[in-house]
Amino acid sequence: MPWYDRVLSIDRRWVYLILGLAVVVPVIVEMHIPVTLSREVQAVYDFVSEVRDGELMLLAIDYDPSTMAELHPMAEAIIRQVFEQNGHLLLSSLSQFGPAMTDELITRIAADYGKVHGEDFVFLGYKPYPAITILAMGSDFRVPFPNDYYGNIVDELPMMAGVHNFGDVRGVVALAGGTAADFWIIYGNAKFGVPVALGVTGVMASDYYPYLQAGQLFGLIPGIKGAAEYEQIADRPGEGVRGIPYQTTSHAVILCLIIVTNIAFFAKRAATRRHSQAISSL
Amino acid sequence: MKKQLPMFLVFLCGMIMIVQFVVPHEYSQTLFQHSQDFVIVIGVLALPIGIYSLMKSTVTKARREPKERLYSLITIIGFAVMIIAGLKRDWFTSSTSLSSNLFNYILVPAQATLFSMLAFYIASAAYRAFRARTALAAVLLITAFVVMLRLIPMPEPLSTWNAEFVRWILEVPNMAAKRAILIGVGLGAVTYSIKLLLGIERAYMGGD
Amino acid sequence: MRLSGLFWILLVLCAGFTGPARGQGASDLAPPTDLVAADIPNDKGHGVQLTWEPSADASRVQFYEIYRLPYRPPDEGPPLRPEETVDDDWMRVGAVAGGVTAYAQTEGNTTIGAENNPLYVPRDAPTYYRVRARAADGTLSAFTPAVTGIAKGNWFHTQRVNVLVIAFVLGALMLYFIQKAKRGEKIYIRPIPGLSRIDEAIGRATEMGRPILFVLGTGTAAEIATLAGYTILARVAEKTAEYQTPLLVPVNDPVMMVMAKATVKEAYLKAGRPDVYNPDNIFYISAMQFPYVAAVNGLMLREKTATNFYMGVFHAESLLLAEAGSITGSIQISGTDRVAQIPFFVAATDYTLIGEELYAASAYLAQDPKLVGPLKAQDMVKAAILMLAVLGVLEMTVFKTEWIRSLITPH
Amino acid sequence: MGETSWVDLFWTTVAALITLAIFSFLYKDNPAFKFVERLWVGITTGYWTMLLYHTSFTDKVVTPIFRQGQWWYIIPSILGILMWFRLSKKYGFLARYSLAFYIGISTGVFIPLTIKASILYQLHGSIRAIEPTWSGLMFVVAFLCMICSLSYFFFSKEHKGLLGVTSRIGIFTLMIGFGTGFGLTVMGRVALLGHRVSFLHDWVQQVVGTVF
Repeated sequence: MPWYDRVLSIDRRWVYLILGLAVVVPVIVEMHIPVTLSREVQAVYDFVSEVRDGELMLLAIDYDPSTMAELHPMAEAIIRQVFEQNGHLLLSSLSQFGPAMTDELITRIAADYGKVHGEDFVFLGYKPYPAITILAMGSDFRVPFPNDYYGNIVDELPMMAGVHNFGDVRGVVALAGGTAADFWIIYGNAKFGVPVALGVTGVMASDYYPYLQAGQLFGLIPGIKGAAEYEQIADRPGEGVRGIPYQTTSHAVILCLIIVTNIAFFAKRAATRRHSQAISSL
Repeated sequence: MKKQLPMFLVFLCGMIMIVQFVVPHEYSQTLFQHSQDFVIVIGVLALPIGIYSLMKSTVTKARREPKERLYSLITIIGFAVMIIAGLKRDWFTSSTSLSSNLFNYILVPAQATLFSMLAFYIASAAYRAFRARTALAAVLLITAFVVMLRLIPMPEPLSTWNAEFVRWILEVPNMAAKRAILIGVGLGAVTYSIKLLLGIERAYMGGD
Repeated sequence: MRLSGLFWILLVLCAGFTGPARGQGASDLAPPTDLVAADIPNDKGHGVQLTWEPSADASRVQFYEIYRLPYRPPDEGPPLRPEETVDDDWMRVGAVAGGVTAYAQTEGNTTIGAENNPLYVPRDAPTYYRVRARAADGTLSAFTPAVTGIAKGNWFHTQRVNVLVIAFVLGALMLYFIQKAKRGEKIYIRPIPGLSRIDEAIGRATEMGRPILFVLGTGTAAEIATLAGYTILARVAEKTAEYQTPLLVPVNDPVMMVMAKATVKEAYLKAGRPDVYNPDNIFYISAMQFPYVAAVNGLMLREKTATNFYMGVFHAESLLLAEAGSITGSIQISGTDRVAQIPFFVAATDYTLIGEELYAASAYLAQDPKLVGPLKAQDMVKAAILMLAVLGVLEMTVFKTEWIRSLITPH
Repeated sequence: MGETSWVDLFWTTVAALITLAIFSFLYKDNPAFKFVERLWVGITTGYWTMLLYHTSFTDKVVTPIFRQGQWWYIIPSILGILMWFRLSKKYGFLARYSLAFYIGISTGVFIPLTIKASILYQLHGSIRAIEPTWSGLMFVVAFLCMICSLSYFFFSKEHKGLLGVTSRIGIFTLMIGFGTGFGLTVMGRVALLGHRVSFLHDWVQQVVGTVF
């Protein structure tokens, strides 16, 4: 078998192994690589910096542990920023696996800043059917969430006095790992006109640029790079910044794989052509 | 008759909800909220059929193949343990209960791991599919290549050029493509929905 | 005695000072005029729109302050009327900058927590408003006379007509072309490669004696793309019934399972082979995306499925399924409306129905006039949309007006 | 490294073993993966059942009917139960009423909202005045690319002549879009993998630290 055929038909497990090494090595050996900043991330940061001294924003934690690696750093940076500015936070979850994770996150960070549930922040909990839940929140948060995640009656929470629907929050930052992002645009922004920014996974990011340009979104944090940017703007290095080195190595590996496969492909094509020319010249 | 009445019901419910969209009155809002609740309730009450189906296929497999018995038993034990561990709402929401341990140490890592395997699959798919066989394939692979390049540190001005170029791709051709797909999908989905309401598409209803 | 006299003098003085501030005495700042309170159109009925003419001293006005009589629930007595109130009864609702001469009050909640909400705007009942001007130095004008606004629940949202028009035109064109097609007029439809391969893929599975897998995605039965998958499932099931090839349909939603069983059973009946139909081949696995995918991946490898169909709503699992499927060397045909997942299906499966093609599939598979007609209608509306877009851009560039754009503005 | 309790270590080890079992599927299908797969299906179904029971079932069935006297919630409850009749041969048709209701409402809500959000919004966003600037030029390019891409989706006309040209440009534009989507995704998937790897790394350190 000529070399190019061997390269083209290589067992996929070799590819897995190469990529695995490209991630494992940088995780164990620590490195630092800076990132470039973008407008859409800055826009989210600017919005969150206005949520201070009792101002209220809705942070929708609509992802679950499967996309946690990309979205958790964003949630952490935003929650810390709001608490530092003494802003108020309303949290909700539209992802089936999200609530336990959100509870862990908010409890941990609130303890760092001495913030109290019900006064400085309220975690409403989870409801299935994201579209319907968002629509119901548009009439009153109490419709889908008569009780919060911990079973308290929402009406009895001091922070919720006079807070009824999207009209009472400065805006929504939705961190979403799935369709919830679309629902925030279609139902939250289009139906109720609440300003929406998204934090999404890298894969989803390219879908939301049209909405950004159409003005349906005021900001966008795309994937782990966006999280790293946010952390850099907020000067709060965390998981986002730490994630960059193995990103670089693994991207490099995939790029090399594409180059190799194409070299082999063209070598094969050239060889086949030579072969057929040789036959036709006979 | 067994089929006509349900088809009429589809049409009626659909028309009511379309009309609801253009009626801003409070009564219409109440109707909307209730209709959505109703859909949720139907969905929730259908769950027992799902559980029945799962258990049936699990038991059938175990009966047929002795090698499957252990695996089937595992599914049933997992299900039963989780039900018992979550019987009370407090157990379900507390962060130290068995229910939350099962969640945090079995469901979460399993999910995150399967998801992370996509990194390997992407590399493998790129290796096998990104070969410039045709002009179209070449465009696909070159775009993907350029977009991935942005994470590779390069000397200036190359990295700025690349960043600007990726931005251009995102805002011009990528956006055009996404917009076209969105409009197309929207139109196709609406046409399909109208066919559903009119009873032209009715595969899901089945026969008598 | 003298002390109390002093007290009275002080009180009068205070009243003299506070008087103008409450808008009772004469003020040199002219009040706004012609206050009108009207129902806000296109709402559910808890909003009043106020407009007024600017004060004669418009240049000095810093704010206009809007006041209203608070809402009183029926069990606490009849609604307040302006004649029987004093200034203290009025509540400030809000203020707008001097240049603005309009204000909208909307409030649909009767209570705040356990308290009554005084700012509630009742439907079909009067709410009283008045407005005054405030200068930068704190001088206040007199109030305008009180006006009544009655918020009404509207029965038609005039700005949403555009949505109705599109739905109606599309529906009407569909019916028209269906009639036309029924009369025997041939409607051309261009080939879609993925669809013409379906029969071939089923045939291959039959030859190899291996089952076919049909995945309806990880959406719910309430999503239209999922339902579009059923049309293709029906066709595939009909073929597998003919060839007696096992068809496995694992689903992730109980409602979807009920529907899939109905679809497949009907297809087997249609093919005249109800005897080969095995309801156990359509089974529920898990409502959750990843355990569902893990189980389907296992299924592919263990059952060695020869052909895999992925039709419906897909999320991150698109590549997980497609890659596992390619390990066993299956032929894979995919289709989804999810923009983010199309690239992976394009890269990792043999044929992909891109977005709208998924919905168009039924017309191709059946060649039934009832299904081909709508496709033509859909194309007509698509052409109209393209025309509107081009005309809209030309209009804005050449005439600097926004008539077309305003027609299609979503509300 | 702080003191780790044995209970913590136990659960973390469970998580690590599950992680490894699933990764082993990359090499080939094996009993460990199959074991985790089946366990996972059982546990999630249990979790999902209890989640729906505590949230939706309590809030939307029990509370309205039995505590708030909103009797009309009995209607969807009956419709939901009718779905069970699909399992019966004789009364299977009853499930159709529930389906009809379910599909009718979802479709009816879907039609206007999709026209609004998918068609009108995108159309509205793509109409603006052409300015004689660089960004104006780019707008024209994007606009034409969009029109060409949409023209690819014409089904009832042969792709020849002008439509042939535009649909060809359109499919190229679509491919650029797909390439972009693919390229942007790598980051997220790798981030997840990095997370899993550092979890395993921490676990090894924890085991070494506790046991020895």
